[in-house]
Amino acid sequence: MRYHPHTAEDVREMLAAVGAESLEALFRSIPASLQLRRPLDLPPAADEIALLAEFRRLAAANAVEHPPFIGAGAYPHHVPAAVDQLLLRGEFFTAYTPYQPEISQGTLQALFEWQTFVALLTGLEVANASMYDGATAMAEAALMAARLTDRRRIVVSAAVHPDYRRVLATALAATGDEIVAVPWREDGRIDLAALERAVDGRTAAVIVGYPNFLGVVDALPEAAALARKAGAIPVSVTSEAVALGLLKAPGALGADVAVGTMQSFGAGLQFGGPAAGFFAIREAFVRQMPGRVCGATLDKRGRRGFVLTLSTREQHIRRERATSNICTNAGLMALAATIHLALLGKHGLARLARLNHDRARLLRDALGAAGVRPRFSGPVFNEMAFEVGDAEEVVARLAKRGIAAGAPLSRWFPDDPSLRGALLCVATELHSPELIELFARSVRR
Amino acid sequence: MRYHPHTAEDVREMLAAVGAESLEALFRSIPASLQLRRPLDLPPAADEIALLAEFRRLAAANAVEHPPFIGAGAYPHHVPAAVDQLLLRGEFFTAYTPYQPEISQGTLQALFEWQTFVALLTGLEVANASMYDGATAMAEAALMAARLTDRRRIVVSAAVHPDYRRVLATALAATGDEIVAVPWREDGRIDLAALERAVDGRTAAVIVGYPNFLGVVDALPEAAALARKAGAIPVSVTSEAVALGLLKAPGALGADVAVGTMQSFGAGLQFGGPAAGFFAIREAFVRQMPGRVCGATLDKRGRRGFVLTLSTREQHIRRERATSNICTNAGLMALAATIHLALLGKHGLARLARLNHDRARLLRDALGAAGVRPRFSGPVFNEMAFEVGDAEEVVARLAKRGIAAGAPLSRWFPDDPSLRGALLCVATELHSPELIELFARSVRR
Amino acid sequence: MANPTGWKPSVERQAGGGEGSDVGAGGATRGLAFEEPLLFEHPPSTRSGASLPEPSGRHDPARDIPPELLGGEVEGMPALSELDVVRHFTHLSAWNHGIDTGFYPLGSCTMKYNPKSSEALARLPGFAMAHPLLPAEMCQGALELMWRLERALSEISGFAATTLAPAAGAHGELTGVMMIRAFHVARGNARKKILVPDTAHGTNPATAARNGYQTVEVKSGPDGRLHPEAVRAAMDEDVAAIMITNPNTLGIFETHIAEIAAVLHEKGGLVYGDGANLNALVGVARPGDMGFDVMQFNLHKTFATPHGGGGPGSGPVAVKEPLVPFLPLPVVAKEGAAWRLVSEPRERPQSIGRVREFHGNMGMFVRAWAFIRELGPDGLRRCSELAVLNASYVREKLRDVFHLPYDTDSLHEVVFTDKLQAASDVTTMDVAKRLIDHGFHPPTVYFPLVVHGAIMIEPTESESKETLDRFVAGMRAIAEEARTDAEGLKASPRKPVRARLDEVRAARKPVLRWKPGMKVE
Amino acid sequence: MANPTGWKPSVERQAGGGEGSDVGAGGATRGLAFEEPLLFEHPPSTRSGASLPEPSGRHDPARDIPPELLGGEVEGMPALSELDVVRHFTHLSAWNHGIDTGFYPLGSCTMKYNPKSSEALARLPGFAMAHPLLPAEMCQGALELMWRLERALSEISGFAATTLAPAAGAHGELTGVMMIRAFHVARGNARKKILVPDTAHGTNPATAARNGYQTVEVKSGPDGRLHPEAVRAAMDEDVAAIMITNPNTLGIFETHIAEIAAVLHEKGGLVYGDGANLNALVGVARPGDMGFDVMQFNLHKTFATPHGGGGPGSGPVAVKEPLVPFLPLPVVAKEGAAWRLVSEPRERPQSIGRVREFHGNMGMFVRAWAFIRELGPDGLRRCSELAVLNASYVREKLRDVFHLPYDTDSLHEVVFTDKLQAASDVTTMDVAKRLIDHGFHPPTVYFPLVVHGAIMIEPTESESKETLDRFVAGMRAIAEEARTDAEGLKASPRKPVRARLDEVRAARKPVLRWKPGMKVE
Ligand SMILES: Cc1ncc(COP(=O)(O)O)c(C=O)c1O
Ligand SMILES: Cc1ncc(COP(=O)(O)O)c(C=O)c1O
Repeated sequence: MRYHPHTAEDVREMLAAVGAESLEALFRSIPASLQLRRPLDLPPAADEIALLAEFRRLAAANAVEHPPFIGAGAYPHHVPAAVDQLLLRGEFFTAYTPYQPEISQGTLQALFEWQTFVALLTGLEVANASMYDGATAMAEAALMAARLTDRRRIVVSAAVHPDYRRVLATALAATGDEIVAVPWREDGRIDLAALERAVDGRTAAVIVGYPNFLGVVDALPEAAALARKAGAIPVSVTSEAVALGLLKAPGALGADVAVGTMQSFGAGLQFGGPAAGFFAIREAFVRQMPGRVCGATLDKRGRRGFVLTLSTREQHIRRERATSNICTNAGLMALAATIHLALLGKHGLARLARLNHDRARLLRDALGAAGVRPRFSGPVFNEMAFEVGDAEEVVARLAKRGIAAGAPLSRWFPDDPSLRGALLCVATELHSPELIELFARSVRR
Repeated sequence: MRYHPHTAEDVREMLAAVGAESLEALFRSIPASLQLRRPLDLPPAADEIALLAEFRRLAAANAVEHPPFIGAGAYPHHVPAAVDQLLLRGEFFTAYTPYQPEISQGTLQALFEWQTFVALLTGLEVANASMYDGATAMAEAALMAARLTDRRRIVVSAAVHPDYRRVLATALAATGDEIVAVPWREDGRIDLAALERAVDGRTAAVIVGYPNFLGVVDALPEAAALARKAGAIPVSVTSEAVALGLLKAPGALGADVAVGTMQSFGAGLQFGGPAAGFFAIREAFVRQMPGRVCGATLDKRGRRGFVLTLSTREQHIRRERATSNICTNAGLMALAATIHLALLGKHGLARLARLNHDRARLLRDALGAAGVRPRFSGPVFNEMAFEVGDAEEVVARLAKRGIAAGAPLSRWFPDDPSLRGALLCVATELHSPELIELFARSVRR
Repeated sequence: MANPTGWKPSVERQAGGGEGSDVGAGGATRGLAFEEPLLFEHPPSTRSGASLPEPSGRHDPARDIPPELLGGEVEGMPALSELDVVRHFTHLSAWNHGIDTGFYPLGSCTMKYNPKSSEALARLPGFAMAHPLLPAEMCQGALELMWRLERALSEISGFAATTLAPAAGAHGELTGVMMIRAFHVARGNARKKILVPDTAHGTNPATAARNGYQTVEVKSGPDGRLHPEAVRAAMDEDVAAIMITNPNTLGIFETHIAEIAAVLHEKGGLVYGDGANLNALVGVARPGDMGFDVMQFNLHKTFATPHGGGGPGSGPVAVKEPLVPFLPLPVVAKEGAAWRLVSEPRERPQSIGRVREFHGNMGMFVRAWAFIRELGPDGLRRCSELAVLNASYVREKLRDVFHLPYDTDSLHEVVFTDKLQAASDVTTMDVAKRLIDHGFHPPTVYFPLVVHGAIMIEPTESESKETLDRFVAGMRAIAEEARTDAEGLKASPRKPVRARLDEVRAARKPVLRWKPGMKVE
Repeated sequence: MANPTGWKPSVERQAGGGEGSDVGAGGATRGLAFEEPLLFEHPPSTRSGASLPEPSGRHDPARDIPPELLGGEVEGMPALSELDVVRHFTHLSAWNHGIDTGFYPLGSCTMKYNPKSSEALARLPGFAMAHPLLPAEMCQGALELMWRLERALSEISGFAATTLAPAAGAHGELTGVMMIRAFHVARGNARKKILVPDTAHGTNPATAARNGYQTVEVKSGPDGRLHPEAVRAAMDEDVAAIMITNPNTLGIFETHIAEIAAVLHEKGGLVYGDGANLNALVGVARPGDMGFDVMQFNLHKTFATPHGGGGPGSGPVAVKEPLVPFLPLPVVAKEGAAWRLVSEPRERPQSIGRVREFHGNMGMFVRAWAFIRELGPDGLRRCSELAVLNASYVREKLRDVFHLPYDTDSLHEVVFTDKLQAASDVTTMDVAKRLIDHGFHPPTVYFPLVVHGAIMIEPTESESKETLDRFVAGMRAIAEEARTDAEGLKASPRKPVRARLDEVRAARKPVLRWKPGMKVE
């Protein structure tokens, strides 16, 4: 076994040293009745060649020839080759949480850079070292808001990603905190009048998608203002962070907390995970922030360096009084996003965002030419819902051609017959004009 | 342009510093009449996404679903994933020839290890830091033998890879040295009687394949003895170095020089290149050896380290009196082979070689069951010629099924009608018993 | 300390070269490294490392995005060429210690070798480029892999079913305790308390609290084990569950686990297993056979998915039959010869719901399944045997120079303390930092909290006897040095690009991001 | 020297940390590194890092391989686990300086950035796993790529056709001169001599000799250029060719090239172009337009394929129409919409034959073609413009502190000498070694031979003004140090894992491989 360095001789010598007769004897502290007396019922060992064949077979059973026209929380983006080759450096991916800063400065400086990127993109002051994903980041934001305000009602736009809202509901099941959903209007933006009614002195947070699940750039400034007026914390949620290269930063529009996922940078799709959730806040909230955070300091010789800090918030110190129970986060994905953002840089990010905006317009026009119209009239970035008649039928039909057509909104809103025809589609830098044309023709038939 | 760091401002400042008005002005030393006054006629620049699409299209136009049953100088072998991930470390692949040993100890120690592997596998005393490939290594061996013996006739078995022999002929075109080919016998081994007749006091070298081009483990000991008797240098040539994990080392059988390619280790097929040629000799020849060589020494503080050495043989010092003109060799491929051999290790190499031997027997048996017999009766390692009737027809037919059937010997011996049916096939660890069965059935029809 | 263990091939008698140029027991010496500014500290420029297609130019964002929402370029972002970026991260990486660099006996974290083949497999386009919402017919390979992994984990742990969704161990705990809560709620009463042994990892009490439970600490006995009496004393009908790590964080098997489980079960409580230490048990014993009702895996520990500098992890949760209805969504179902995701609450009305976006960390599933497939049943058991052998060996070789607080059999890890060094005022932290100069990643320190000055060593099965012998030599040299040169020892580490960092300063004046003109003073 | 250029963010006033802990102009400092024994110095064991299928067990080699040919395991081979091997090479790599680590102005070698995307493309299975002898219908993609690259190279250089076969620059020279010889032989007389300027790279005379030609050295003029009169004086009907590098190895354009070519052509000689310095000219001027008849490319220079620690390279050779019949085999031909390899001498009877196995270094073709495709015509020209700009800038910024032997326009590289340092006994070698402590790879030194103590700097277009400014600062600091502290300077390099190595010892008592009991003393 190539991963097991022990020779028979080593085992003998080591057993002798520890005074055990056999490897079995090492487990004598486990009561015999609790020991497994049979081999595990698993397929027999495979060598690397067989492994490769088996996994190639599995991978080939996923249709990925064309970039999918699906976004809905996971966005098909090009990840430059340099990102992955740097990630593959063993010093990065085989290290763990930088508990020993002197030999973890690589991870730590990269995390500090990640935190800075998150802060810059969100227009907020502080960010943590990553969360599991966007949905759990949003749930943590709600919990933090409840702690900060000492209130127990979370107001959330119905146009926030439905799965995020489900995760929020799961997370709040134990706390008894209340969730109030505010509907969207015909243009796909939050109904501000309904929001105004929903927000009051019991509201801890107001959560709005930016862009929202329908692809619409929601009325974040107005929603944030309403929240603030009621003493609630305005929270923005972003799944498609490329949008932040074109739109104003949520922090600049009044959000005090911005959460979401940086999946669009460096992660690729990976069937939904992993990617790095992000969590950005106003500085004042920092002692209530969940998760790890990296800070700058000096070493004994006065040289700048980085450490994990403010750990008294965390479970390993504070235990049941911690701000969250998170331990392992999504470090490598944060690094991936950091490398990708570093490559793009200021100008590249803006270009990428404008290109995505442009491609979505090509998609809209191509589908328009095929007689298919957008479902919502609000402003969009690179994703929008189209009215296609029977969305599931379109998806099934295009699947046969190897094209992933989009996400039928009825999957999340099965009880709303008006959404039967709504197909949520994205176009990014990966969708060439030719592919977009092909897609539009195929939707049409 | 992501590879060009110069901003317009930088260019301006730098031009000002050097006192040039424009970038064009930098080239004023080139007579205007010699300057190109039009853009190059090349396709316009492609972004990384377009590049990937274009190269995927090209790559997809090569049929590689199954490992080929072709060897004939390039052997399909599994390269462990670890090899490539280590090769991708920028410190290895973006360095050059280790001219500055203090910051090239990684490359140098690896070369020293490569030289040791080559010496161990060939059973010889010294090896150089790599050659371009097996064919040029063989030509260099012939030239070295001529220098060492001051003789001008190279005797080479006709069963040495025909392309290697052609390269030899090309190399000797200028020297006027003579090449004498010695035929093989029905069993695929060199005709020793003919060899004895061919070798005399004018013979500089006797070159034998081990295994030879027909896959046959040739009569190296006898041939070497005949060479030695005549004062000629016995040279063995190996294209399938995995064989050296099963067979006796050429040095142990009397070869004074062993050359060939380590393509089987770490390189993969890559449509024929690059792979590292190897060159191993008896110590006595070292001052006549071509190419770079790495040696151990001490640093100023008495610590062991490595440097390129014996460079007075080389072109950059000796110029027209150098032992060869080689400069850039195949360093990274030598490293790849070194990593692969390190992973295999003593036991893994022996297992790999036995497995290849075994798979070739499965192939022989499967084809035998289909009524197809080996063409030569001599001992073989993992490759052998089969008598299939019309080899080109079989190849064309299997190509339609995406199977690369083997190499028709008539391609190299078009004038020998007896070889029309001979198909040279290999089976390695990549050819599963199931694939071998499929192949045998397909050959049969 | 000049090469105490005779590390070769250095010729250290003439080594010189200033402070820290000696050769540590793990081969550590000093070499060329690079300072590297923050990405944001490069001068602003018009550079970019991006390579992108041109937009059509026909669609100006200003035409359809309201001006109050339309931003410009993000101020402060760097502007670098691809080469700048490559050098930046190449330099950064060189400041890190990873498993690929050297021994990493970080207790409780199971820093075993991360197979390179898994990295290649996870990058197959069919996995890397699959959208999580692909129609089922377009992602059968991904679903099949998830299903097979789920089945294998259930078999390995001895449970009925496993959810793959949770993103890490602590997330698995959260999910597990949510299911426990849902189970009790379904029986009419969520209950109020969760018992947590004093040896527990911080995530356990934090998880309990996060689910609205009050935690009740249960003291372990002088043998480092939890005793049924202590549990019984704390147990009542308000207790929803106990959270037990087995072997516990001292590396000691909870011998009384079956009896403890019975104590819980008797009063309707459930037993949660923190599976972080499963590497001691694979193929040897199954938590499901010991009385556990729920347990999370840490695929990034037991199943060798890379730790990635702090994640991503993956924390699947296995449950006994009665808890199956509460599993979170989605669930992979096999129907005939095809697989599909069950995502709709309607199909699983008792499910606790979603715990994260999409279906889990597929990237980790691919690697974990590759590990399970390559090792096979015997190989997996062998992992645990060798992991325990390695820890036992280190324990034996160091017990005369470091204080062993619990002199009883331990399994895959062993906990020492700095008690014997107290006289010379040398602490666990000093020992840890000195190990860096030897070339080893320090063990986990000051955890578990029940042990004063804990030094928790988990070698894993990946390490050879030679490596362990070198580590032992390093530790012994440090013990010796503590007696003879405590001051010198406290000046460590000397070799890395940074000396000891001032953590107090970092917390007192937090600088958590770059800003123009940022200063750290 | 503590941070002469104000490198940030280090706070060097308190740096300390012993010798070599200061921060160089290129950011170099010291950090943790690892000693690593030779693979063969690990104790023998039964380990292996291999993962292989089991043989059928039905075929004992002893049954069909004669005993006198059958070997056993290879004595001396190492026996290591995969992790051992990964750590070994990870440690080794850290001792290297590459382009990814820092500035690498190695003159004549064009150490430009090697795009990461090229590495990804070359690894597409369709390229990486294609057998060179696949039937043409199974390898159209590979053939198309080769054909397109061939066409592009011919266009870039201004020649009629290009062979891709040669494995490196020197191999290209060999091939080119073989064609020249074949050309003359076809005209009845191989001729006897080849003219080689005194600035030529060593491969030029070695290549000429290798082809049976006597080399005649032609002196360059005081302006560093070759003059028609000198060539004319050496020219006669016995001269087969002249080998010219343009710009030459001083970085200076051979202004008289057209006239020199005429001198050769007049007497039936040919002009060979050593294309190693093509990076100065792409899109700006074409050797084919200047009178060259044959020229080799170094794809690993001009077209950014990685240098790989000394190779592999790729050295295609372009020729004018009259030499086309002599191109080596194989040749890629396009026939209708399909491509095929012409490999048979019958089809190209005048071909010099094969120069290597198979068709060339395909791995390099993929990368070079990717580079050409990504840059496009304008981008390629821009490479040369910026390469020349960079070299000119460095020249200007250093000319007051280092002696510039030829004060005339140079292009993509510039040659200085150590003449101004002679007074303090500081040599080019000392300057080179000191640069290492700054974090820069030294330039090419002591070449070309016509310049005493040459320091040949080729920055390439990949480097930013900031990097050049740092390098300039480092060089200026060294010039200053030569005056003030020559002894200290001579003790460099201090930062790498090894100090200056004893090359004389290496050559006097060669130890060229490991053997049991190997000692270096
Ligand atoms: C005993 C124990 N439990 C739980 C955890 C939490 O696991 P994770 O970090 O994957 O969230 C850890 C991780 O270090 C642990 O050691
Ligand atoms: C001017 C010159 N010519 C020829 C060569 C030989 O090229 P290669 O090393 O690719 O064989 C070199 C390489 O350094 C060179 O600089």
